[in-house]
Amino acid sequence: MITAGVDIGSLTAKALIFEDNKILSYGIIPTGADSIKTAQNVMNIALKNTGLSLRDIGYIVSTGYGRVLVPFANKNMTEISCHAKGAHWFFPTVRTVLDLGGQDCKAIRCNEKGRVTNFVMNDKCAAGTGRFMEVMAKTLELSLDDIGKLSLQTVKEPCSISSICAVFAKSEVLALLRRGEHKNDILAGLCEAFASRVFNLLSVVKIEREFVISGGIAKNIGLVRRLEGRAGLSANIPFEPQIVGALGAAVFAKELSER
Amino acid sequence: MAEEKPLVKRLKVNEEVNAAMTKYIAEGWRAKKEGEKICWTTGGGAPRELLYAMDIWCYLPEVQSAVTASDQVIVQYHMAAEKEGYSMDGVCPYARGNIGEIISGRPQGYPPGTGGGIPTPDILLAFKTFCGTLIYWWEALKRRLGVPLFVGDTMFYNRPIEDRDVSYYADSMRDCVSFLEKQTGKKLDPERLKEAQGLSGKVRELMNKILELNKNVPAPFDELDFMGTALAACWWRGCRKRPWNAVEFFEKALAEVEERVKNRIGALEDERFRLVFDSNPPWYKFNWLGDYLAQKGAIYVTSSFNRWWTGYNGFDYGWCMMGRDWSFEDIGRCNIPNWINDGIEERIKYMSRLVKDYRVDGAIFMDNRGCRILSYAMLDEAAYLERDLGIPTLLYEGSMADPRHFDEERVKVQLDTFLEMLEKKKKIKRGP
Amino acid sequence: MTQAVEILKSMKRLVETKHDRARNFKKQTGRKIIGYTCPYVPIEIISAAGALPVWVLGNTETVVEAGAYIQSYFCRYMRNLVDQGLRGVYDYLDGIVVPRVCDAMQSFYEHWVRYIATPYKWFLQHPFVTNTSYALTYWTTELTAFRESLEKFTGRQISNDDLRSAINVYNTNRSLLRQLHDLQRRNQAPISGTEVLYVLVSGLTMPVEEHNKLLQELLQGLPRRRDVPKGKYRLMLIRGCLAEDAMPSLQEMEKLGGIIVTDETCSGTERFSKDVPTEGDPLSAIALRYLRGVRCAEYSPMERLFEHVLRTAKDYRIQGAIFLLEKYCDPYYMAYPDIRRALEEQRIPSLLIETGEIAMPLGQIRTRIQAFFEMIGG
Amino acid sequence: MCDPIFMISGGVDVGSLTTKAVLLKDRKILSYSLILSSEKSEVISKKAIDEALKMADLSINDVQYIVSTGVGRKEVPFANESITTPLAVPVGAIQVFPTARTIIDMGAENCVVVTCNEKGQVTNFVMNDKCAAGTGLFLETMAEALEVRLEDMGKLSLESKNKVNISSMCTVFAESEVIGYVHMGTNKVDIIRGLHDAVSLRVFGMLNKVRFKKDVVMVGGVAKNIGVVNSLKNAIGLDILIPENPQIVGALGAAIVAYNSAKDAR
Repeated sequence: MITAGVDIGSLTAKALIFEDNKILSYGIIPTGADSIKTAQNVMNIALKNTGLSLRDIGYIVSTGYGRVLVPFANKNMTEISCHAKGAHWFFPTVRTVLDLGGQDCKAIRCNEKGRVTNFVMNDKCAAGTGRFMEVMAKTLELSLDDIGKLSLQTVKEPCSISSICAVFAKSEVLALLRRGEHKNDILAGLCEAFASRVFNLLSVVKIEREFVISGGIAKNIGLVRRLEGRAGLSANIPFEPQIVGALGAAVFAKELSER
Repeated sequence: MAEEKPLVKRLKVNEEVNAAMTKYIAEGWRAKKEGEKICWTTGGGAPRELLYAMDIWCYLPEVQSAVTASDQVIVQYHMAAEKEGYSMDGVCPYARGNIGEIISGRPQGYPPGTGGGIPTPDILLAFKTFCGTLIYWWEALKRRLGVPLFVGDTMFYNRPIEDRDVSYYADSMRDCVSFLEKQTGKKLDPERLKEAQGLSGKVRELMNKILELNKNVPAPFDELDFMGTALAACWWRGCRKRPWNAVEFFEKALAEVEERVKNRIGALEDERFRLVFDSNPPWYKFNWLGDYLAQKGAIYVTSSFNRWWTGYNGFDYGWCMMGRDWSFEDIGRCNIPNWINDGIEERIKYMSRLVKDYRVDGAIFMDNRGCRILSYAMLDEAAYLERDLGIPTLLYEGSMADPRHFDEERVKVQLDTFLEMLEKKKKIKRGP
Repeated sequence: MTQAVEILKSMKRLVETKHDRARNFKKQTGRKIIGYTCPYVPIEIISAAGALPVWVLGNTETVVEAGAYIQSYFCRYMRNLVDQGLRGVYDYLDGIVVPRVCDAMQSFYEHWVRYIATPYKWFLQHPFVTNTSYALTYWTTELTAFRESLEKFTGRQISNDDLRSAINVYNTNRSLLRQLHDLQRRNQAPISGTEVLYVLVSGLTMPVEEHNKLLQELLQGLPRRRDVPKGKYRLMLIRGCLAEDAMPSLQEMEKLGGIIVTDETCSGTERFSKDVPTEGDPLSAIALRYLRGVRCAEYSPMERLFEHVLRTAKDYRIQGAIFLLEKYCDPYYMAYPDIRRALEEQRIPSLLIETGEIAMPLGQIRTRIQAFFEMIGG
Repeated sequence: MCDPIFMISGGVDVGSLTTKAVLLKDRKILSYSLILSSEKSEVISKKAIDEALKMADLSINDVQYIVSTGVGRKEVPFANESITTPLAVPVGAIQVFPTARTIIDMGAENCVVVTCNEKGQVTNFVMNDKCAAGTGLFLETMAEALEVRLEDMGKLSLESKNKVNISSMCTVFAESEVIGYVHMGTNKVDIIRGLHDAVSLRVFGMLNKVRFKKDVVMVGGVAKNIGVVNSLKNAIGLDILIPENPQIVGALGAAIVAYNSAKDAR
């Protein structure tokens, strides 16, 4: 049977079509103000080049921030369970999953079945969320993708960013700019701060190999390298880290439909 | 430029105190190997004299955390504790630092030359003489280290101290003695305790003399700087062993200060503003703060903090004078009173006295997120000083031992503005 | 015979109208009303003095005026109470009684008497050490002094018989609450945690005799209740004071398929798990109950707290513990890591949720709770 | 070239988001500029003053005295003197409204409440604590989350019919709360109103701390947000005066201070 997962995140929405344990197709769009419409749009995009229509989908699980607002979903589940599930589908040996989402960051430990056995989410301080990096990218007038690369090309040494609050980090960055620090060094400092906070979360759930990084920020190479350095492990990163949640949802949909 | 002005003239004796502390920690590790008893106890009214009288090595995790903070290494300990769930907002930064230090194990060679932090305890002794945190903290230490704990208790004196309070303390002292005798297998020699109480009383007397001398203009020493010496008092009061006999440090300090007074030497070349503070200083910015103020001719001449156990609200520290016959009740009478454990009214009275007696121009308090019991009356004190005494007051945000709550740039703006306010006020006073 | 559901509804209403009821109570009876903040205040003495003891309860309103007196790093509970006081919400109180529990509560008392100044005030010097003979002696003297000051204020002698009857009626209340708590042990508890909260809180704001009547009816009705709560996941709630300010989070938990079957909170089980002995001198009996009978993250020794949490967790077959901790509540945060570990050793997972002024919005709380349920539910 | 009997003085306010410069001819505003603080303070402050000079058709040499203020005040090479924002703002406010005794300065990252005497001298002040609610950045972040323009927030909020309660004061939490409301399909204008109420309650708390007195003036970028101003008015039950250019008041104050110092110098 064909199932689907829809992940309405705070920044981007993803939908994924899934058949006999294969990914048929998926779509990613920015989350608009109207999440019901967003859900329909992203679903249509995913369906588009499969020649399928919503009617052909046997079971749909929604997840993410807007999970309760997906009208056509049969069930909703949290991004935590779905990311564990999705990461487990990509890498069956995975035991620790780090999901760096837009509004929050989660460290998840799971068992051999991809079931969550322990998890922790970041508290109010935003360092460690996609939003944080987005704010910083805007402040430095850079694209999100460049941040990672540039942060590895430090000119002097990484600036120290003391503030863990997104808002104050922003003004701290502006102050550094005013003092004429090089962008790369500021970025390096940001990624350091980011990495140390995120690593704290990981060590709360007790990091175990294999370990997977999912979510948009997994594309930030500067951050990934630093995390690997601290963990002394190399991270598995899915070819498209943003769809892990939607995939997990689709896998759950499959399991639920088979019950 | 302000920066070129000479900064604080510091007290020489402080170096000796620091050296002695390093030695005390190193010696403690050695003694522990040889089977001598190590005790972690609380600051304030805990009967340290009793420990010294029974030859127990006495360490203060509170002070240790202040030290790791001023050495700029405490945050890693905080994070270690926070990982286990000791909340950054909820748990006292001293406790977080101390527990985190135990969790993370001390990094090689830290603190420099101290043989790596304070020796691990065989005995835990907590006296609730001000904050409740002390009790929860020591209970947590007991669970973590599996070491016997004795808890002593005093009340919250938002009313005059009564005889029942004194005998309550005295009873817990007696109980404490038998606890310690059980732990050490030694009997307490009353003469030793009498001696220790005497030494302790002597320290109070000397400390009080020194603090009184800062009423001079210019002030002979910086109140922040004097904390270096005061450390000896809260650590080794009642200790007779050299080089940790606190009396000797304070005799030296007194001599040094009297000398300055005689020659009208101030801690600042050009003293322009006399300041008071309440609560704790930010230990990690300790010297920075003194010097930053000094650049602008401002100096802390007194504080509630250093006076916290010399007594200033009419309490007679003479109770513990050398040679006097003592009872546990007497010890209670001199260990219980403590402004930290006073109600708002008393605290305001206390601050007002300091302001008048020390001819204070302004009050700069750290709004201490790290300690609720120290800060709870601050806004009331500030309001009173401003409205009723016309003393400008500044509260800047910080924490005694968690640098993450301290934003240097913002603090600078507030200090600059405030000192400018004082400047204007002076001009107006002098008239055109 | 009234339906359990009806009684529960009426209790909810009682909570919502507590202030008006209190004002009417004064008008009609002419009796005094004394506020208190904590289960370590022996309310038996207050009601023996002919006054109505009322627990002053926090709500979720934003703190504004109190900000000028109490800093933002004191728990919302205390800041919020001072704020309510300043806004005259509790203008019907004739007095306030606060025990020495935590630093924040000391601060609350000091600010209350300074800025709200109810005619009667008493700070109960409760020993921090609960297991020594001299603590008991001190506590008994303290309560004697408290008794006398109340007599002076109300102008009425408190006889030992007054105390005894107060003890009896409050023991009844406690045993009724224990019976209710026993019902929650069942596989399909007939009452939800949110409903229990109203049962508990209503009792804190009304004459205990009336509350006893309601409880008796409720206990008769509940076993026959048809629409029992559906919750799947049996939870234990751990928190300082449990009042309306916790309601939003509780509702989330039970909406998402959980059911709170027991708790470790000041206004919950801590209040009713131990009776006051009925034989012997009543004041000494009260002193004993309110010293040895307490288990709180503030007092030493703390083993009692840990034992109780683990035992109840077992008795009530809970699948998860929720630490619903008020931000800046240092006693609980200091004990939290060890309690959590102790529970983990019993294979009981737990979830920490922080409430307070700068706390998580419901959306965030919802995600955490739902994920927690998905985890324990599998 | 200007008449030597006149006095030309300047004030530069290097803020965390914008830099402003004001030129005075005696106590009258000749010209002012406002640009984004996107570069080193040395550079940006120069740009700001040059722009003001160009408008007044003057050269830097015509300016007798320059005072800098704001976060970058120490990095303004051509300034003769630098003062902090809480000191500059009341001087400027008094110049615009002589009756001003309490000034609320809501800038990008800081919110300062100052009480002053008739000379514009500070008598008491308080800064927001580290949680950024009640600052420009807070509202800016929310505007982004809501996909509305910052400058539109004020009038949008006036259309609100029913109140939405923003429980969290933490910028990050408030943001996810806002997104939550948006996802639930809550009317944006109501959310914005909720945000404004939350901010003004915070400021009200600060006003209580300094024991504010009439007249109350609000300056800084946020003062242009009619929504915040209104809900603050309701909170304190007093009218709030807003200068025509609330953002340049700090720079204006600095310029006045410069004028006075130069006059003393003569």
